[in-house]
Amino acid sequence: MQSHESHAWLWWIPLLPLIGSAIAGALHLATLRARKSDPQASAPASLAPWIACGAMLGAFVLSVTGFLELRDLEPSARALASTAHDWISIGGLDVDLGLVLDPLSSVMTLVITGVGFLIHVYASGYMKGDRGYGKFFAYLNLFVFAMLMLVLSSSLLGVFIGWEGVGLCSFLLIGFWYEKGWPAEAAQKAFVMNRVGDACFLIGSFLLIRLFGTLDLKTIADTVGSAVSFTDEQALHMSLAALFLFGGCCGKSAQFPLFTWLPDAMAGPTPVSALIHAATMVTSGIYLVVRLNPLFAASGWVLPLIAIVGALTALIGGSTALVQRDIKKVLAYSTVSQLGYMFLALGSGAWAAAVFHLVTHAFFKALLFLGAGSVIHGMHGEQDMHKLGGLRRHMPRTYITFLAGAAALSGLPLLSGFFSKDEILAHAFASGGLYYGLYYGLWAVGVITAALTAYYTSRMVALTFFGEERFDHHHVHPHESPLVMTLPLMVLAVLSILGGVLGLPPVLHVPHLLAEWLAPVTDAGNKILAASHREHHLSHTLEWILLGLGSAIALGFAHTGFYAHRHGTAQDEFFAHKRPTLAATLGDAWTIDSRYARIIVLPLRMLSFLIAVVVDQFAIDGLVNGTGRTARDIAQYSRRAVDGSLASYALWMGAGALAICALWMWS
Amino acid sequence: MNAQDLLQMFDANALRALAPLIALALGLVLVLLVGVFPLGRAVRATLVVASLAASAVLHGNLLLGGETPGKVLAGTFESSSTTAMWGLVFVASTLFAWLYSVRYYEEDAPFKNEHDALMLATPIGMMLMAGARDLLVFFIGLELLSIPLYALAAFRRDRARSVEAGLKYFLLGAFAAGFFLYGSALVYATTGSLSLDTLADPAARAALGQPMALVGVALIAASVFFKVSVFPFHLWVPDVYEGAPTPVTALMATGTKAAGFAFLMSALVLLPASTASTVALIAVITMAAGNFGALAQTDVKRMLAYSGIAHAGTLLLGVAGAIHGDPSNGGAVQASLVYMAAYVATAAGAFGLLALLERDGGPTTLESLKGLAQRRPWVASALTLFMLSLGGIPATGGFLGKYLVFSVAVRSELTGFAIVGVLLSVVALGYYLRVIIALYMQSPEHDANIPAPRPASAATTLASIVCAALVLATGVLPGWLLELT
Amino acid sequence: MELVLLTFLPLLGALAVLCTPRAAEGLQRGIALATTLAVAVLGVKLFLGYDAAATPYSFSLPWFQLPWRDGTPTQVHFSLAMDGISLLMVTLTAVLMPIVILSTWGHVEKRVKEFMVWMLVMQTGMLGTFLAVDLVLFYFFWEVSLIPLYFLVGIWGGEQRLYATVKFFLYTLAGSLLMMVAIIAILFDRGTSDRGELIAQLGQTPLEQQLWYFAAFALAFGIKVPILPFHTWLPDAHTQAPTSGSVVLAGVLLKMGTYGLLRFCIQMLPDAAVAAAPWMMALGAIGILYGALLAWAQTDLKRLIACSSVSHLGYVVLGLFALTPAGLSGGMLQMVNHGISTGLLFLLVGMLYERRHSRALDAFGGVATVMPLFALFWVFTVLSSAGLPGLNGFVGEYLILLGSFQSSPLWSVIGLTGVIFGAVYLLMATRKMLFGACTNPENQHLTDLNAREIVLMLPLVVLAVWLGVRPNDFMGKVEPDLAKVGRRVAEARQSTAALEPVTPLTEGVAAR
Amino acid sequence: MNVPTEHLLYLSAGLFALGVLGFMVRRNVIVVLMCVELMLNAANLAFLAASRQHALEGKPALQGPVFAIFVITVAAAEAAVGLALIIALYRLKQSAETDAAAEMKG
Repeated sequence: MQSHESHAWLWWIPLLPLIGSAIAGALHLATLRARKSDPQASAPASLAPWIACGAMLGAFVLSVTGFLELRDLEPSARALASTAHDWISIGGLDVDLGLVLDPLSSVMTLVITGVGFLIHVYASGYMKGDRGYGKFFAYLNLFVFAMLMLVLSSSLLGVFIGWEGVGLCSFLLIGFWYEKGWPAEAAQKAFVMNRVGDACFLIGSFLLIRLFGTLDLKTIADTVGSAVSFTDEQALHMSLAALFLFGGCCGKSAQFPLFTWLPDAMAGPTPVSALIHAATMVTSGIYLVVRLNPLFAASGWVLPLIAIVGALTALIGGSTALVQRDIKKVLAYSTVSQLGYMFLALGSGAWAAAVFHLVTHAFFKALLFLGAGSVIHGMHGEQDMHKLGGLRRHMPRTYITFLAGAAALSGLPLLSGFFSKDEILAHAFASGGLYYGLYYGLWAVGVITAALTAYYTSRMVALTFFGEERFDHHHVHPHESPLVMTLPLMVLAVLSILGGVLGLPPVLHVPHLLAEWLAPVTDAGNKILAASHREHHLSHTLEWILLGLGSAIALGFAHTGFYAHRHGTAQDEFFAHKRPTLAATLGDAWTIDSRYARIIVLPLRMLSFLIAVVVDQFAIDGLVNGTGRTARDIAQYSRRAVDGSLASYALWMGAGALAICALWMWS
Repeated sequence: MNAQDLLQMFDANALRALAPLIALALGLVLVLLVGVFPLGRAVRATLVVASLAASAVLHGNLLLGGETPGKVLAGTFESSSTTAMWGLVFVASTLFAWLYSVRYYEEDAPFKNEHDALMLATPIGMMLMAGARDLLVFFIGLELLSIPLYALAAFRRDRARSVEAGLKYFLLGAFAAGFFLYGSALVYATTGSLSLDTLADPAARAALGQPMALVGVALIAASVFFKVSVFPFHLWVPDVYEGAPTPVTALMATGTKAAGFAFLMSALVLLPASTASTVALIAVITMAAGNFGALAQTDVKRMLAYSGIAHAGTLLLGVAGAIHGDPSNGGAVQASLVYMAAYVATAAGAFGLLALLERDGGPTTLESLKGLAQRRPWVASALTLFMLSLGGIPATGGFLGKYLVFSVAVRSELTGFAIVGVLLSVVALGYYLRVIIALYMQSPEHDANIPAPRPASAATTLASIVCAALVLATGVLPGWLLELT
Repeated sequence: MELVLLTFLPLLGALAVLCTPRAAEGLQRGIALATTLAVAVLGVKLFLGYDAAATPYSFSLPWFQLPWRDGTPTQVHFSLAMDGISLLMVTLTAVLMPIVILSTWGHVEKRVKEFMVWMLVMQTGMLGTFLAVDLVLFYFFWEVSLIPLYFLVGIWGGEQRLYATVKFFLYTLAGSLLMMVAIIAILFDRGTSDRGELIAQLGQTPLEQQLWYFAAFALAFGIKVPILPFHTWLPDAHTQAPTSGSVVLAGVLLKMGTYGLLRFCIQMLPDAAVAAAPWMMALGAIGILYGALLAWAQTDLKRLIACSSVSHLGYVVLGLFALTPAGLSGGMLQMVNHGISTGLLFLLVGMLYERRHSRALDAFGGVATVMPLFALFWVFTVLSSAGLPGLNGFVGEYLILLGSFQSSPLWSVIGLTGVIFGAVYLLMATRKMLFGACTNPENQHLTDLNAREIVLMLPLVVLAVWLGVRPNDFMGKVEPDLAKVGRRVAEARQSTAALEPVTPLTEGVAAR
Repeated sequence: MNVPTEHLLYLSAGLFALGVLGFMVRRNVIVVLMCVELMLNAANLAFLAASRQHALEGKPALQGPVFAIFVITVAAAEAAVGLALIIALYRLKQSAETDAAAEMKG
């Protein structure tokens, strides 16, 4: 049960970044002032990374403290809570603003602050010299604050604060280089698409209030978990609530059909891509589903829907990444694809597996993004892989670490990605018989995507670090990044390689650390799934076969991808030449985004103009102004009676008198 | 009836009832007399003011001094607190008109004595009209009011428009008087009586239902409608108001209308309840005619003439309510009294300020008012106040009157007419706002052509201040006026 | 007595300004600022000292008597009283006005004296409207507050100011005159004009009659709010008004409409409100969407914000007429929020206009580069307006949508689309104005906000954050009174059999 | 000779109608004025006829003749003012047609 002891220090975890953000922001403003006298001044803002990294380190240390404290408690009592005050008690809605550190949030906190800290350190090198150095750290720290609120809040509304907060910071950071124009557009797109999800989130929360009368996450989870059965209406409402909440997750975690903002979000500085659009923010959808796992477990048809969406997204992302030339776009679509995996896991009821993949993905994708950033940094902003090549000689540290990340992403055996991906596929396979074999199909999609992943990852490595140097040697002088950037890469590389120990498969007869750690949170959902016969276990033999299959596919396609592209761009050109339509379709992410523009955005825009011009100006305002005009017309017309002639006045009077006589006689 | 009886009719009560009229008559005679001697303006002015003041004091005494004389002179004239209040309204309207006339004619009106004498005659007529309990008395009052006004309207006899105004007013007025007389004759022929009180008897009321009597009543009503400018008897109003000297217009707009409505409210017995919806319909049409007519005007004086028609329509709605049976005793009379009291202050002030501006040169078109707020801020703000009061905006007396009159209509289940009425008053604001726009929000197109403002006379200033104060006082603290009525 | 002082202090200030010589503009500004500051201090003091449980502030004097039935008069009182609902609106008015006055330093250069007089008169009108207990007095203040804005727009407005101001005045007047007829009818019907007594008594009138009253009041308030389709005066008025006029219009004057809806249409005529609620909710929800789409198509910044007002006030209407506790509270809160957010937006557009003399979106681009502080405030305000959690807009919107979801999921979901489109048009404007390259040479030398401008916006910024983080501090004072309204409505709901009862909140699965 | 009251009333009605119509169709101001006189006298005739009828029925009948006398007096006063106005008009316009007094309109 939830612990009600007050652990006020919990507040310092999110507050430290918030304070850091405020200070960094103030430093930025001070710098702006200083630039009035010296346009090149960078003085006060140069302190910003120290503040920001300090805040992150502090938060990380506190997170570790919290983790250790939790570890010392009984598994069922692992929750530290602190309620600041009753945030809203208005109009029958009572919401506490409280923080809870339990196993799930502690995992998230550790990832956010840990990986976040590394990315902050990296960014202090990457962003050096930027005019908005201080601002950048203010935003970044603000993001971390919001993200921590998201994972620590005890109520759904608190989660929503973080939920929208991270969306805002994502907006600010994607549009960080707003002078260029297109980043601002990408930022707007990201915010609006997230808002679509957020609207769903809100509907979900209304339904939850209707069902449970509260938004306290623990209460909701416990209520569902301890319930024996549901009426049809309740079941329907729960399914709807789950569906709408998942809609929210689709927005934030870039799932089909709301994923198209994420590739565009690469307009932001690379550390942002690493932190927000790979490691943390985009995983908040996964967090939410796991957090409310009993609700989703009990919501019947929503779970397979999540699995389908996840698998579909994974396939779209993976196939699109195959043909991208922009190194960050490859990583972006890869992220979409990997998030799809996580939702496939959730849809299969594998909560712990999803979190496991979330953690390992945070390690290796952050690493890959930062590595890509290092490449871009060293290549003076060049992101087109067709203009890179052979960089392993110029930036060895980046190369080695990138390789580690790529291997983990490809799922090469024994690396972190291998275990986490395999666990997901195993769970999907285990659920296979449900819904007329639906999950076998989803498993197959997962396996295909794994193959694609291995292929595009090795293609990326090959194009970037191998082959001939395709850049212009006169203008570009590739160089290795400074230590402040490469050191985080190394740490992340180690994590990417070793991260698998968190969740070794059961066949190895070692405990699944993460699953056990999360058990207090996920048990309720698992119980419901078990009760509805959704929990299946694979035989050891089958599991070995799957592991072997996974390894074989990863190795095989990694090899194929590398060999096809190690010499340069020929393979890409060959493909584009031979299958132009397919290449174009894949390159444009199955043309979904451009279809949105045509089918949704354009008609809405036209509707808005229609309303503004035809309905509002012409019809409604026309009626208003028409009334005024009519009055004036009547006025002009009525003047004619007053023609100045005595005779006609007398005529009117006589007629009037007659009319009155007639009226009165008649009535 | 012999001569002795006739003398006995003039008892103390009758004298008390007639004293306010006698005071004015004395003043009138004295003004005429001093005209023979070269005594100058001051004496004449003193006489006018003194007689008006005396009349007001006597009215005040009747209003506040406990018992009123009631019906006197063989029941042909009534002096009640209501007629006393009406009397005060008449005196006020005459006083304002006279004050605004003091400097108005400087160049072209040599017969100032006659002017003032004629002006003093009008309130006597009004008082007779308000107090009349007999159609003959009313007729005498009507003519005592009208004949001087015919002359006054044409007082600037060198100006074609003034003469035209006088002639139109005179001919149509005489025409309407003919209606009245013939109507009275028909009523007399059917019922055998001209006394309003006798006509209220059940037997007479039954006789009034006969077609011939109804025609007679309709003709009487038509003639009164003419005086108060009700559709379709209103067509003379714009021309006459525009052509007449502005102070006279003020008197016509306020005093004549008030007297007409005073009579209408006391002669309700003539109108059977079945006429209520007809009267309400006429009222609404009148409001429409006035408001739409005004909307088309560019000359502010003419616009105010049309606005006066609309106000007559509003008041007539109250009359219709009273005919229909207002469940609140005396509510309709109170409403029309308050309405007219506020209207007298407002319209007199508005016309008076136009009289002042006319002296700056030329007609008072909207064009000439542009930017006045910069040249004459006080005049502009007072004019704005009057416009808002005419429009019935709260914090002005106009609102109170409008509220009360529409209350009568709503109470008498004439809500539909009331709704049309209030919507028409939105049209009214349309043109009142145009004046304010010209005053405050537009600048003159040719600065050079604007004559320098001439200082206002003390009388004008005084009258304007009093009018504005009355408008505000009735609007903000209406209690006293409601108590009085 | 505090209330009388509060209400008429601005009027005294106006008289004081009137007594100054025309050229002493500094003095006039000073008096106006000092007066509004004093009112603000008084208002905040009242707010802090307010305790719903204790006897509320009230003041009553017999004002005048109106004829009623059979020679019996009814007494009209000059009575002011403050409950929680009034309190919030009064405080908003009191706090907003000094800011408005301070903002005029930049854009009111001609006829300062008149301007200050009208501003102060308007404040008295607005405060009186929110405090008046007597129906006649309410109507009195209601219309009095109309005139100053007429002058403010007409004299200090833009190119089309005469058209805009006449349209605004006549449109609003048409509605309020019909309300006057309803007031007359109610007065005659019940023989009293005291709101408290009417709240107790009007339930006894037949529903049909109540519906007529409701229609008249709702029309008057609906035009003022404005509710679709009576909104077309608003974009014109806003676009033409001087900045300060727009701020007061958006911040307070429109609230008079929503306040009236709550006070009279709902509290006084609950049966009719219950019967009309589906229609009103529909208007509110469609208004949200309509306003947002309308705003999206605008190219003039001020017009865009005005259209966004239509959308935001649609939320208020939706929430109020959800007639659920959450909806009522949310609507109330949203009134304040809109005052703050939209007030800030207009202030910011005004500041930009003072520098650049253009409000066309196309004229800008890259302003963030030259005016970083401006950009900071703008983005903050946009986020507050778009309902970002943690800022003021969110709690209100959430409660409104929750409340309306409880009584009509359909309209709630339609209203929710406003959450999306709100982000669309606000961010579109932000992007076009602030972001991109600063290529237009006219924009390259814009100066950033100065100290005065920052100081005058700070209170609103603080309030925006405060309301977002601790809404209870404000709503706690209102809740008891809103609960009363809610109870009345609940009673009405039970007695109105014609309406399908709203599914009550299930106690949750745990209850089984 | 005993003329029935009805006949007298019909006559007065005819005279009145003649006066009204004449007022409407005639253009000369003096003729118009005469038409007004015709209307007044029609009323006088009706008053006197009604008075006689009341006297025959034994009811008080003084009011009719008194009213008629007053009407005659007032008519004289009106004529005085009216003629003065006509002179004023003629002085300005050299015309006594009603069209000469139709400057203001609309």
